[in-house]
Amino acid sequence: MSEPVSDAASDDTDLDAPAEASLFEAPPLAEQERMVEAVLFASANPVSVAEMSGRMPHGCNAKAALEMLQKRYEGRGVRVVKIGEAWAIRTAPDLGFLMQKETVETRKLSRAAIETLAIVAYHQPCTRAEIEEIRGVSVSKGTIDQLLELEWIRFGRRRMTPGRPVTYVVTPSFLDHFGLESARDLPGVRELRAAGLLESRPMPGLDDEDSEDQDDLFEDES
Amino acid sequence: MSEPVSDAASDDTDLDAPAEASLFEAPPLAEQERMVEAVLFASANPVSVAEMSGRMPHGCNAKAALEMLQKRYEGRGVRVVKIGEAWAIRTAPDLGFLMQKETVETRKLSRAAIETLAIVAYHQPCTRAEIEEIRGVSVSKGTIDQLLELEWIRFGRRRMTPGRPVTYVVTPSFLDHFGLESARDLPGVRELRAAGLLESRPMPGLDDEDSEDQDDLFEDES
Amino acid sequence: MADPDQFEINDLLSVEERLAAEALIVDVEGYEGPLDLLLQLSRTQKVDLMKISILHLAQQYLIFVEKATELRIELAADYLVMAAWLAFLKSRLLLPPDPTDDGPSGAELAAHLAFQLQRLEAMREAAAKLMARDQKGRDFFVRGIPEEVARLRNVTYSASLLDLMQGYARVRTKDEFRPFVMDREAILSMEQALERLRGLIPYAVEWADLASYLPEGWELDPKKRRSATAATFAASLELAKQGQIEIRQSGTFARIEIKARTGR
Repeated sequence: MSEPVSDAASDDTDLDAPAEASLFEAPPLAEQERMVEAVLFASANPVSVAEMSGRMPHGCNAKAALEMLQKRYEGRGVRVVKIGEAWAIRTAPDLGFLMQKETVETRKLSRAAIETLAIVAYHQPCTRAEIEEIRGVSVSKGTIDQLLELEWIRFGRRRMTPGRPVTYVVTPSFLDHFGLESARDLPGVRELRAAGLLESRPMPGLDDEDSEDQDDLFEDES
Repeated sequence: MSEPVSDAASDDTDLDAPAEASLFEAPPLAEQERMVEAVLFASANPVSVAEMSGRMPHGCNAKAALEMLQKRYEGRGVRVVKIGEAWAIRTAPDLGFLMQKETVETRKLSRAAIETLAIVAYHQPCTRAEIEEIRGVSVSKGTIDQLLELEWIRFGRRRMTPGRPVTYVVTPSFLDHFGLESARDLPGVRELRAAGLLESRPMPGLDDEDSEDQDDLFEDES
Repeated sequence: MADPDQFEINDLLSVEERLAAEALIVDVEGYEGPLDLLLQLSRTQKVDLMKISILHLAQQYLIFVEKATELRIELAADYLVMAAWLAFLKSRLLLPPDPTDDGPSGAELAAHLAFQLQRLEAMREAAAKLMARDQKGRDFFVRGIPEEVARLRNVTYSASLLDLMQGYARVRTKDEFRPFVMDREAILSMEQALERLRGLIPYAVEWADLASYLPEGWELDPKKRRSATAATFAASLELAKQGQIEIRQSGTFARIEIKARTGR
């Protein structure tokens, strides 16, 4: 067993030894780029790096090939975009005017739904009570349901506070819809955080006992 | 209809008439190429030159742009292909293997299938009626088909009896799977009994002896 | 709620503001609750929300509620709750702080309200910016002719020689034989199990669950199964000790598997 078998050794030696050392030779990177190109073109939904690797021959470096492909398509009519941990091809936004035919008439979202979506996106994970506190009005179940149905928000972990309320977070398809790589890329998120506007601040002593309780719980949680 | 309408004619005239002659200057050809790229990508159907022209700004030469795009994609992971009079983007044929995913599932053979297989193995050549007689229940066509499909049994000669029923025999790949040289290597009934797989019913009178034996054994053991 | 300061407040308001307040009353339906209304009112101050006068805002709100009452517009309870709270806030802000009161100061409460308004405003702007982004299906598009991945499912069926033999035995015992059954009690002795297992070993060329070696007819009745399992397990330990079989178990409570020790 001291003699490494060629198969097991290939992973280690790939970096220094030439590809010929490997039992199964990985295709050249240019060929790998063709492969990720074909797979991305074929799929309407983003394809994760893991899934891509799973579909490519053994020894391929999907991530490197994807990055190469992204460069190649810069400035073209379609773009290679990263959405969370997944990749997709989308048409360049400046050419949207050509696509009237493809435009899907989306249900118009109510103001309440749009604001709720924004609050979840910027404050996630976020409970219904927190959404209501920020908006100053109660949030109807229909609004949340609509966003869940659109698959723009989903349930996150329960908050470890009394009642263990559910939280909401945004989904990869939210990111895909708004062309965001991650929630960190939301417009103005850094400025809002710096201004302290993404904090949850309890009302100073409207009800002393309550707020004390809450402080305790917050401490427990952390 | 004999008089071509200006719109339809544009395809022909664009080639000779310079773009400057048009009231609205057509975008540069590179830009037109981006446009056809985006449209071909997003369209749910192959797009004809006429349709493409109709969607592009006035003065564009869809055909030239499509041909340019086709050249650009030569040797790439996807190709621009002409299907009849329409154009589309398609996966390069050599990468078709990426569009399928093979999963291998191992399932246990059903009890009915095992019993049927066993009967064929021990009694070959064996008709369906005989299998049913031995099992005491009818054998579904699905069970036989499954064993045929697995290539563990195959049709033997027809039996020279009324109705000339087909018989089944086991195949070399059955022997291979079960590690047998020939069907004669299957343990015989006597061996099965010796192996404890077949136990004859103890005679009613022997019950006492048996239990004595057993007591002895227990004593031996302790 | 009869406010002695009311005239004074009215005097503080410009004509423009009063008109705005009246317009608001007509539109009361258009507001999404007190906080939304406060945000709209604060806009009439035409200053940055950071510099807003909460005292002034509280006055504007109270006037709004007052007018609504005059016009017999029914206000939802939360508007009235906010009015009461703002009246309280106003008194805190106007009166010198009471040293015996250890509640939050008027300034703290005002700061919190200002924070809430700023936060709501910020979220509205963020929502507008979000919706102004390029959107899928409107500005950019996905593949029109997706090629779904064809999943080829290859099912391989497995059966071992032991399965086959047991299957045949099962069939054959229906007439000539019947499964071995201890008629007296649901107890299988270890010796019996040992006997049984010894006979089976030559066929145990592959790893197989110990449970599959239980005698026919012993698997269904829980009592019998327990006894047969214990006896077969003890017998397998004995055979392992004798070097005839190998035993393995991948973890606690995992299946116990045995196979003949191959001398080959």
